[in-house]
Amino acid sequence: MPDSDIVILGTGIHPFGRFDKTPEDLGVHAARQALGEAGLEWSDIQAAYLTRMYLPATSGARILRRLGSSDISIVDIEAACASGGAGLRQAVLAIRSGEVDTALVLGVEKMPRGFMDPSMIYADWQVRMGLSMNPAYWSMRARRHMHEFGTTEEQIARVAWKNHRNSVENPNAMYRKAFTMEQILASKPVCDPIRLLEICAPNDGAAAVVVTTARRARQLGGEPVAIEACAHTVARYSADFRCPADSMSATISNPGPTRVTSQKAYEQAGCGPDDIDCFEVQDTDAFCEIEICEQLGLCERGEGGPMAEEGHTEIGGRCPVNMSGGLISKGEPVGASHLGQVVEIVSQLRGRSGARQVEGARVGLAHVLGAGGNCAVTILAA
Amino acid sequence: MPDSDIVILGTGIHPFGRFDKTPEDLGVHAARQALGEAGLEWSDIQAAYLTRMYLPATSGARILRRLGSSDISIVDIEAACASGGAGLRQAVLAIRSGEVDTALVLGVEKMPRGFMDPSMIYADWQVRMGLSMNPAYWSMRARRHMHEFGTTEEQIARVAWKNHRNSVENPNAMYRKAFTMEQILASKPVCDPIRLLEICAPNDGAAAVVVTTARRARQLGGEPVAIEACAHTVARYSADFRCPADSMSATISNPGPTRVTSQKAYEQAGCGPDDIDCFEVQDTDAFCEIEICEQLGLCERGEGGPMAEEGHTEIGGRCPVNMSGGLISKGEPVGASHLGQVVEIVSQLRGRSGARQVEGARVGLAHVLGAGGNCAVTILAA
Amino acid sequence: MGDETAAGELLPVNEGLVTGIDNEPRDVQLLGSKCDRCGEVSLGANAVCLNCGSDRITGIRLAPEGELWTYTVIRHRPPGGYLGPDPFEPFAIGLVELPDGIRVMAPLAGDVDSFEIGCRLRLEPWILQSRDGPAYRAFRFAAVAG
Amino acid sequence: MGDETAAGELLPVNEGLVTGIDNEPRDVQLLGSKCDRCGEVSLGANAVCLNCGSDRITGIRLAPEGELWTYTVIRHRPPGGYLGPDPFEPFAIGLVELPDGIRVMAPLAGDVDSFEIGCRLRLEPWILQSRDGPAYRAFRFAAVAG
Ligand SMILES: [Zn+2]
Ligand SMILES: [Zn+2]
Repeated sequence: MPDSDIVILGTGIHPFGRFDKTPEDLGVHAARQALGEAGLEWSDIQAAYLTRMYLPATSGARILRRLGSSDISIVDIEAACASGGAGLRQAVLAIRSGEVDTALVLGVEKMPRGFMDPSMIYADWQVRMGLSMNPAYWSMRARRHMHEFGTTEEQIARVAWKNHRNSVENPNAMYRKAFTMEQILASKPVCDPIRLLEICAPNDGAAAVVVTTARRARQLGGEPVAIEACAHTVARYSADFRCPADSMSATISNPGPTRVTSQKAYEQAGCGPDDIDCFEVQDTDAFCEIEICEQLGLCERGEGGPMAEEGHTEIGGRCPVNMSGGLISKGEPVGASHLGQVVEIVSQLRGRSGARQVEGARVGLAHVLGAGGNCAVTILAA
Repeated sequence: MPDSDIVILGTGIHPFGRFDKTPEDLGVHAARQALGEAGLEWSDIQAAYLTRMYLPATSGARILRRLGSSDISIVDIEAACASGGAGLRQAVLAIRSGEVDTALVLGVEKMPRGFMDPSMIYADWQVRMGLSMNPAYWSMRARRHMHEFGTTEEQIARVAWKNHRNSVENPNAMYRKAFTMEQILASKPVCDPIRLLEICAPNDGAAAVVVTTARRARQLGGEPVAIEACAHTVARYSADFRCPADSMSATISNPGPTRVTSQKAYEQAGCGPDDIDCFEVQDTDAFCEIEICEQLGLCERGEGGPMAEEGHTEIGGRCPVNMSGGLISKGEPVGASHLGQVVEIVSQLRGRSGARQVEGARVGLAHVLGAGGNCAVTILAA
Repeated sequence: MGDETAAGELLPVNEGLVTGIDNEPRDVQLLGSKCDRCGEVSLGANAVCLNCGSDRITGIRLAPEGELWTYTVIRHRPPGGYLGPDPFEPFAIGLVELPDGIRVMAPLAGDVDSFEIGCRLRLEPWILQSRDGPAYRAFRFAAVAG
Repeated sequence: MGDETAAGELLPVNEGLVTGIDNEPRDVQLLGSKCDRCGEVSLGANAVCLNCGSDRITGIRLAPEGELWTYTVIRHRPPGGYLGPDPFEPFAIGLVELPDGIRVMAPLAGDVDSFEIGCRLRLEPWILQSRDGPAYRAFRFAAVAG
């Protein structure tokens, strides 16, 4: 690991789920665990980033002051579902600039129960006309993919089957129950063709990483994992019709945010999808994972369905995806979700993932994608 | 200007005030102006930061997509009243890291009318007991300062007199009316000893800067101003009792956030307060400017009152403060206010401030301070 | 529902999005914006082009007929102030590709099982009555007869 | 006001902040937390020390008497759910330094012009009756008689 490398030295996570706890409780739990794993004190941290979407202003300072007195910069970072990636990127850039040696990135979310208030992201007229259901947008993407490429409901269900099965071994997941293909295909459609057992739920959780230089990591000992790339982009015009879109161009076809962001990350890391041993990706719904696998370059366009069906994305397959169980089983505490993926990848690269371990994993990728076409991709290497 | 320097090449501002305009309108106005002044297109920007406190999630992407299609990273940054400084700092670090060459930092705010909903920052019990008035916290600081150092109500009023007078020449201020000392001292107390004409109001506004390297600025021409320092900190334990504090330590006396942050900035810039020709500081209330002058090192502790009274902080004085009229006359659109200060300092250092110009200004400092002890200090040099 | 709506109480569901004859609930057209620089068309009256950033924009009216590009069925009542039928009935929504070069998201009138990608659809008015407030001139698409 | 409050309806204004005898509105004490590691005292029952970050904390009761460190007068009705006198009366608030080593922010009972820094103050109960809900056991400080 060259001196110039930037590494993750410690990770922490508060299980994702629904808890009668404050954001402070969740955040302090994850932050302490990350500091402990790094063998550092809070006073060793020179800059901190709190990533969140639903928590109120100055959550970072409010949560982190519980670790004790400090007068560093603590900033809240928000980029919708990609908040964690955007925050991690700021930490990497701060360290690379030389001004900061060691930083903490903490993602915390405590989501409102049930359906989100649609007025937060949708215009009034969209709400009045019934166009304010997030899963509808995902489902329309699935329907189009089925039409263009022959993707089947069984292939989509197979993704949910895999992720639910993987979650059984993940103590940090909200749901840890395997379902049969029949159970998944018999679960109620939410927005056709996507079913209840194929979508993720918003929930609560926290995840944290301590980021530092390879040089400092060597001094400290421990098990550093290198950050080979950390990219964040917002989708180009009409390249994404995730909520709250009201239309899309029929004439201009820009590459989607996952393709653009992963290309940036591959360039930064000097590698391609074939060099990567395991993936955590944004399975807001089961179809979404299929499309993302294509856009990450794990297969050709339109081949995501067959790839899932043939088991290539299972643990033990050619390119394991969502070993943690994915958002479908973990739930999505928005500001914490990317850092939760990073925690999983770090665990995989350290060979500490027990029953869900990808054998010999040396390089891993984490991917999030959400409102406004916000996308982040992080590539890590042992 | 060494190649390694980071500079502001363009600035833009939408006047601060109350407008029947959307955040998109305000933000696009300021961003276009900054790009125009820098001689750049939106497509030249490689990373963008939107600083805000009250605007909703993903405001950055929503506002900036109006400049045209782009797939860069756009991130929302929040650090209470210091949001603009925190965002500018991220841009500086991103450029210094080498990954980004040119960035846009845009601060936009559209504040709720009248008193803010206190439940946003105060605990229920504080609201029930009447402890949820921001000016009360400022006033208690003033009262203590008067007790310890003999600061007078006239000295405090003198700050308001100066700032209102300065604002007459600033077309971007909300209030542009000079008041006599008698009028100020006769205005109603809001929380004794602070009066109505001595406090700032929340409002709407936007300000933007284009940040790039000295090397690129030379290629482009224009009037670059160097960013000598940009520091952000959150106050140490009990070093600040700004809202929403419920108590403070009587045993531990840490230096206040303005002192800590300005020391960091002076170190970065390799200069001290005596080397600085003009200042824009957080005059949330008129007393606050007095205390900040002391903590920035413009005078000894306790000498802020006499310094104001003797006219040293006026334009033409020994260290001019708030040439723009300060927040007292401009109002405080929280996420935009630090960048508004930076716009003023850049204008001063370019010698383009007309009737409010500080003659021969070569180095200037901008300072914000707010909830949770969030403080940012930026030092610029022509 | 049109009869319950006195003249002057029928508001566009959003300013700059739909137009129609004031007293004629059955009249509806979708407004659009065409960029003078790049030619890109967007939904509603917009001040800037989201493709190229230009503010030289010409207001247009979008074609009333197009093809279904994709769709889904909403099986549960949307949260918030949805003004469709009460009690709730599942309904389809889709992206309808218009010859103007835009795909517009809209509710689809008719049997939720009657749609397929590529089918021809035509704009129709959808009057939404709020509980205690105004009626809105909204829109949806329905299968072209024959 | 105490008489209007049946037993069981008098709630602490915040959990872990004040205590008192259930049926005795006149009984009030402030709760605090003392850090076992650095000795710093904070207001209310806290899980961690904001000075040193330790979670080894001992719950204490704060001294009822102290000195005024600074104060101000609230001249306008605070926004939101303020439960003080209606119609509004201006009142003072201040930071009261207690011998425990902490300055506590609190309303001050009495004439708004009667305070000066350094004056002796003593904790007293302040019962706040919400319009349709419970009464709260809150607190304020008042001048020590004599
Ligand atoms: Zn255009
Ligand atoms: Zn302690």
